[in-house]
Amino acid sequence: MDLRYSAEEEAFRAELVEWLDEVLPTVGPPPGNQNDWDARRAYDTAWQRMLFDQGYAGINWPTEVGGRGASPAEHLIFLEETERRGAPYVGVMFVALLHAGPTLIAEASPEQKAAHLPAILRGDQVWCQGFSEPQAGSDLASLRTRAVRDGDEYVINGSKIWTSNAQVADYCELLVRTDPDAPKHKGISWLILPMDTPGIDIRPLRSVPGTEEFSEVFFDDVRVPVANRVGDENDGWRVAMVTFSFERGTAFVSEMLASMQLVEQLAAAAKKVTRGSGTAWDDAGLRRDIGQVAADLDALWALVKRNVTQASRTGVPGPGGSVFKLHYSEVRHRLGLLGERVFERAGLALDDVAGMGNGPHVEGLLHAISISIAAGTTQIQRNIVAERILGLPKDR
Amino acid sequence: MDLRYSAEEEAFRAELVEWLDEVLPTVGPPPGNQNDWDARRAYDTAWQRMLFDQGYAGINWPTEVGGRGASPAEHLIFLEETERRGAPYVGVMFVALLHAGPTLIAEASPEQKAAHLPAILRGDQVWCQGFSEPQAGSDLASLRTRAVRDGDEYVINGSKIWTSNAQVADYCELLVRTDPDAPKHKGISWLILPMDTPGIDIRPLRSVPGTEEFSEVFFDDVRVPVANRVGDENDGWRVAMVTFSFERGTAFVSEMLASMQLVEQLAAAAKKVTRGSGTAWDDAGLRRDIGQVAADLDALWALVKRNVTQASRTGVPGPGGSVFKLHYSEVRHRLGLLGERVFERAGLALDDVAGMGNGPHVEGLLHAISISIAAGTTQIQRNIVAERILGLPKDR
Amino acid sequence: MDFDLNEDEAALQEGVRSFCAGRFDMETVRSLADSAGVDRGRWRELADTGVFGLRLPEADGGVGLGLTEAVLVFEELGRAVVPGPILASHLAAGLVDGALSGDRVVGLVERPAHPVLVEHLDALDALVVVDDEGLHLVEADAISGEPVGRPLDPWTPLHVVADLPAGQVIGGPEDAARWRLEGAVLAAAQLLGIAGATVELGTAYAKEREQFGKPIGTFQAVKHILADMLTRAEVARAAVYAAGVTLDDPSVGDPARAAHGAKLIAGEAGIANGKACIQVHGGMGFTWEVDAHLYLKRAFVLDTVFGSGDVHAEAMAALV
Amino acid sequence: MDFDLNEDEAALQEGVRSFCAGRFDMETVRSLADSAGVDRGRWRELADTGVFGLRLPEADGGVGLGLTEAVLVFEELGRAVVPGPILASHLAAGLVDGALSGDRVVGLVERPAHPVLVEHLDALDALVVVDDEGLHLVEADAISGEPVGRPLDPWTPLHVVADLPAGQVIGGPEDAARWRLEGAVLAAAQLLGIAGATVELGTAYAKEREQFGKPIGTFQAVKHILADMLTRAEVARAAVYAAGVTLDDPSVGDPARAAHGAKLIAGEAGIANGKACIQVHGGMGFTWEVDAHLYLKRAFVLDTVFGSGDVHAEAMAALV
Repeated sequence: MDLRYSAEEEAFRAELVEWLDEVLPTVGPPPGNQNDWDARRAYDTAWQRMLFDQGYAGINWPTEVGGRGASPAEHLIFLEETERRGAPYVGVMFVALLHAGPTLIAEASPEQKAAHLPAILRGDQVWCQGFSEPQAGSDLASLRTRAVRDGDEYVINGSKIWTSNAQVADYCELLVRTDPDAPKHKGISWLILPMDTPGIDIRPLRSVPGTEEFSEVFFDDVRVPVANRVGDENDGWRVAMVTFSFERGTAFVSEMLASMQLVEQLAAAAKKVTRGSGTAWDDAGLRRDIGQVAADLDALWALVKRNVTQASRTGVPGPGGSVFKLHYSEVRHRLGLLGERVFERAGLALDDVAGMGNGPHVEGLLHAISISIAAGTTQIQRNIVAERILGLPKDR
Repeated sequence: MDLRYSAEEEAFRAELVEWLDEVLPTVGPPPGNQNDWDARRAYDTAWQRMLFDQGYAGINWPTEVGGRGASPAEHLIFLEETERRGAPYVGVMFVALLHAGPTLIAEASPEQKAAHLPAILRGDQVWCQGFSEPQAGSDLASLRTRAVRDGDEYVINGSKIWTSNAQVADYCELLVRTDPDAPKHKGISWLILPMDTPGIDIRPLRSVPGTEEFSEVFFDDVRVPVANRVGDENDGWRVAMVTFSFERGTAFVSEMLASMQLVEQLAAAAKKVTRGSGTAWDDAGLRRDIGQVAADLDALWALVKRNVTQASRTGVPGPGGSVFKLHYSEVRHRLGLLGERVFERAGLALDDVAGMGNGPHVEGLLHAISISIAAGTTQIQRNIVAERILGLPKDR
Repeated sequence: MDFDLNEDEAALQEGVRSFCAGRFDMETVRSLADSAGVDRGRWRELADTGVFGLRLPEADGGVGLGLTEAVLVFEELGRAVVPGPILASHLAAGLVDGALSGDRVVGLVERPAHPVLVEHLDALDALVVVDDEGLHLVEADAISGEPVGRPLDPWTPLHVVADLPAGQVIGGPEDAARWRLEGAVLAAAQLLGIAGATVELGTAYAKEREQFGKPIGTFQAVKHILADMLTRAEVARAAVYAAGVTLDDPSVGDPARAAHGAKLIAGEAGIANGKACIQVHGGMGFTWEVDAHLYLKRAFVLDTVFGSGDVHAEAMAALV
Repeated sequence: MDFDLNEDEAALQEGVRSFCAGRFDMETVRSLADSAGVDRGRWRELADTGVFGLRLPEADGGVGLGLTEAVLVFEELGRAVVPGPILASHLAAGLVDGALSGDRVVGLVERPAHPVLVEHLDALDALVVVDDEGLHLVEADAISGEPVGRPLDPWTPLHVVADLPAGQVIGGPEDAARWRLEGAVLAAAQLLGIAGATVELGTAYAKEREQFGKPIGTFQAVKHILADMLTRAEVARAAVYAAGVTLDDPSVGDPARAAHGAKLIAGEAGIANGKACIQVHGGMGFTWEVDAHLYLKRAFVLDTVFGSGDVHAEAMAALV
């Protein structure tokens, strides 16, 4: 077991840090209005272009397709240093870089790769995801959006939900039912849908924090060339699973690292907040609870390194991602509640009050609620751990 | 809503307290050796006889069968005052007074009642319970112990487990399978088994605290008169359910009240235990955790009063007992862990160390483990609450 | 001893529940975010039902009931997530002109606090400041505050008030102590209402929503979340009802202990059940349109009113 | 960076595991309750495998490995619930004559403590007292103690020692500080072993035990208990392994922070998983014959060794 980074990896870090220190002062803050999607696209794709120009685009993508081909350790260094320095997040490029792109790399035709991968890396193509449906949440494979073959085209009707960035996406990775008579996992296909195709209606969904992070997307006789299918017809479930195996790897690492900074900020705030004749930090119980969250986050960071090591040895991400997510969801919620205890009444404001720094904590409190739901609920993750790791029998 | 006791109820309390104050000084401590069942029987039945002589035997049994016929409120007063004053527990009389007796009252023939109820009330008859089997725990109705009719007798083969007091019981309330071909709930009968019948083998089971609180009981061609059956043949499941509806009412109230005293003792201990330059009580987090357990126990006591009120209005105990037990199990475990934090290394001893008073807390820590298992595990109780109170659909 | 609702209490509960269902249905409640949580017309209707004057003697224009009954009323107001300074106006009725009739909307704020955050300031006519010295009445137009851009609960807007005017003394230290205890119990009652409402909302969804070919309430994982929610709500109910009864008649227990325990337990039940209700709803629970978040956000607000969990746990410890 | 076992480490782990399976099978372990947790023959076998000299240089008769490897060894000893003062004798090897070879059984006790409770006193030849001043060696026959009638863990007998002899100074404050940190990590490793073993024991039972016509591991309620157990064990594993590596090479992190976090998390995982393992077993879990209670009882003991959870959480807070 070795936690040291190699000389090569440290060289990677040094080069990255040097560049970040040089360019980050020139990068402004992200758009203040979370619902201004055009501004968000412009900001996030500009950062992607800067990464591209410097050779950091597609950090973990293979070099053959234009990626950096960084090792898993280098990928972690990249996440760690960008997070530590407050670099922009992947933002609207998330689906393209972490879901659709890797799927195309693994499954697409040479023509499809050429049409999309370079453009994604340059920040010229934004993607969204059309997987979930109102009736198909945890039971994703029960999706109903229909694609009926009509010559060289599929004609699509139905709707998707929880689609981020739909308003500014160029393409959508879309799961459709191409064989309604087959068993539910066997009749699904994976399509590349240009978002400017006629018949697409995007309706933003307001979420609990008040932002419009997701949309519902409706399809009314939307026509997509059969050539836009990735993989065989009715083989889309397997194709999609490729995406999922990527999704569970490092998806929450950036925000987990951000949570570590939140703990430090919370401890600092507790040392300033008045409580009785002293500060909140005088309270041994509160101090210990903060220490406990810090210990949990340290452990999760170590767990990420174990998961990445195992993925890198075997070539496939293991189920450690479910273990990570189960614990991270719980810790993140606990951190949110701790913030409420430190800030008391100021914990009722999403914006900073009297310079207390409560804002990010209260934002985090609401965000934490989504972590135990998004990308596989806590209940589904426990099933995965019990059945895939422990080998407990499935019911039915 | 009224928490005041009526003048009649307060008169009941005054009379009880006067008697307890008079007789308790004459009652010695319970036997020190938990595994000396003869001594335990002698001690517990002597107390039962004292209760009988004073008119408190069968406190909630109807007067027609010789009980006190006390109201539910008086029953609570009885539990509260006997607990507060450290009176002996029901002990080996538990099954007779709280399980078998009430079942006989509800379901037995006049002859059966006459043979048992007066003797139970006097403390002359000790009962044990033969319901659970090694293969039939949460799924009690899958029991396999067979009773085959042979003339006027049933011939019994099989075994039971978790039988308390088997070594000193005169009778056993026994569930047997009389029709192996019927659906599992439909082929069971309820028998009165004299424990001196040939063919019974009792093997004590050592439990986690090291005591022999339970036994396995084996039956090898044990012959029981058909006249000892209570209720119809194959109707024993329904008969047994009568017992269960009693079991969930007040079974844990005495020990819950004892837990309240434990919290007070723990707070007192924390004020004495050295921690740094002060005591453990200087720790705000520990203080709050103790305060929280006290609040939970106060709430549970109030919940008992609600449950008893509802049972008394409707005539049947409601599912509030499951709610009580779910929360009590959790609080009792939390209290046990709190004790470990207060006593630190002395929390590793079941006997008092250096006069710290750790013993009952560490005993309680181990006892708490059984509460979430005995009389319906936490998992089964949650099913009961979800299905019977909330009306959620059964699986299958 | 008869520790469940009697006929009058059941009728009162039913009455408030149907009033809320009719006049504070969820659509109405949602619309109140646009007017700092208060609509003057609806506010007077609340006053007319006797919510504010519930515990004033009939001779003074009140209903002449006790905290036992007020607990039932505030549980229903919590269940309906009725916004606005209802607790403050209830406490102030009889002490502050216009509070009883609903003609004037009266808020409250506790001191010391760093910073002082006043709820619903834009909707208030007057504010009662509660501190160790007593109760102080301040006219709302004498207060200048900085609005909080995005309150956690959009139905509970907040202003940061740097300098509170001294105001007029309308009560001494004992009055402030009484407000704190009664206020804690009534906030606990609202939290209980939230804890109960979320069990109902979550259970209804679990019966109706299908995944893997059956209602999700068939799965033990969902069943057990809901069973734990019901347990929290019922334990809180016992504690809160007992606190109401005990404050009315201290012969049955220690009012302070009952109040601290009730607020502590109901606060945790409200927050935990709000979170669990969202979890049962899955992704839909994280949408604005499903009501689950309203309960959770209000629970966070109410938990800070007259002391959050830590404060009451500490107070309980002092009484063990 | 390569944060999983390399070939040598895997071989070491496998070696200790099969040694324990052969020489410290559960029947043997159970029998050790009769000899204060120590059988001299088995103790020398332990010494012969290099458990005590693992981190001593080969020139001094040791194996020349680091804490990284010691963590793997102590995880296996924890998994097998091997009783006796193994941690003390490991720390004392090279410093106290006979500890390395197993000829002398060396225990340890921390000071200040009120009262001082010494483990395994009847089996000890010598005792190292660890306090802020340093390490003090006391011959066991110079110690008089009052035996505790019923220790929580019958395999860890205790004596109350009212007056500890001053003993011979064998280390200064830095040595004591190092023992505390290393000892915390190795106790955490044993707790990790317990956390992992209980997942395996519980999972095996859930696959085999049938209720309602199917293995209980089919039910989500049981599945989710076990999934949470595995999660606790894997999080603890990451923390404990990282602590071993970090103490060996402080360039990769803060050793103190790593040690405190590991002990805190592994202690909770060991206790919670021990309890959950009993719960999965239902009534059988509460019997002496099922091994579940051995793990839980040992976890309670190990949690108090070199500081229980509260101590390490406080220490973590100071480093945030």
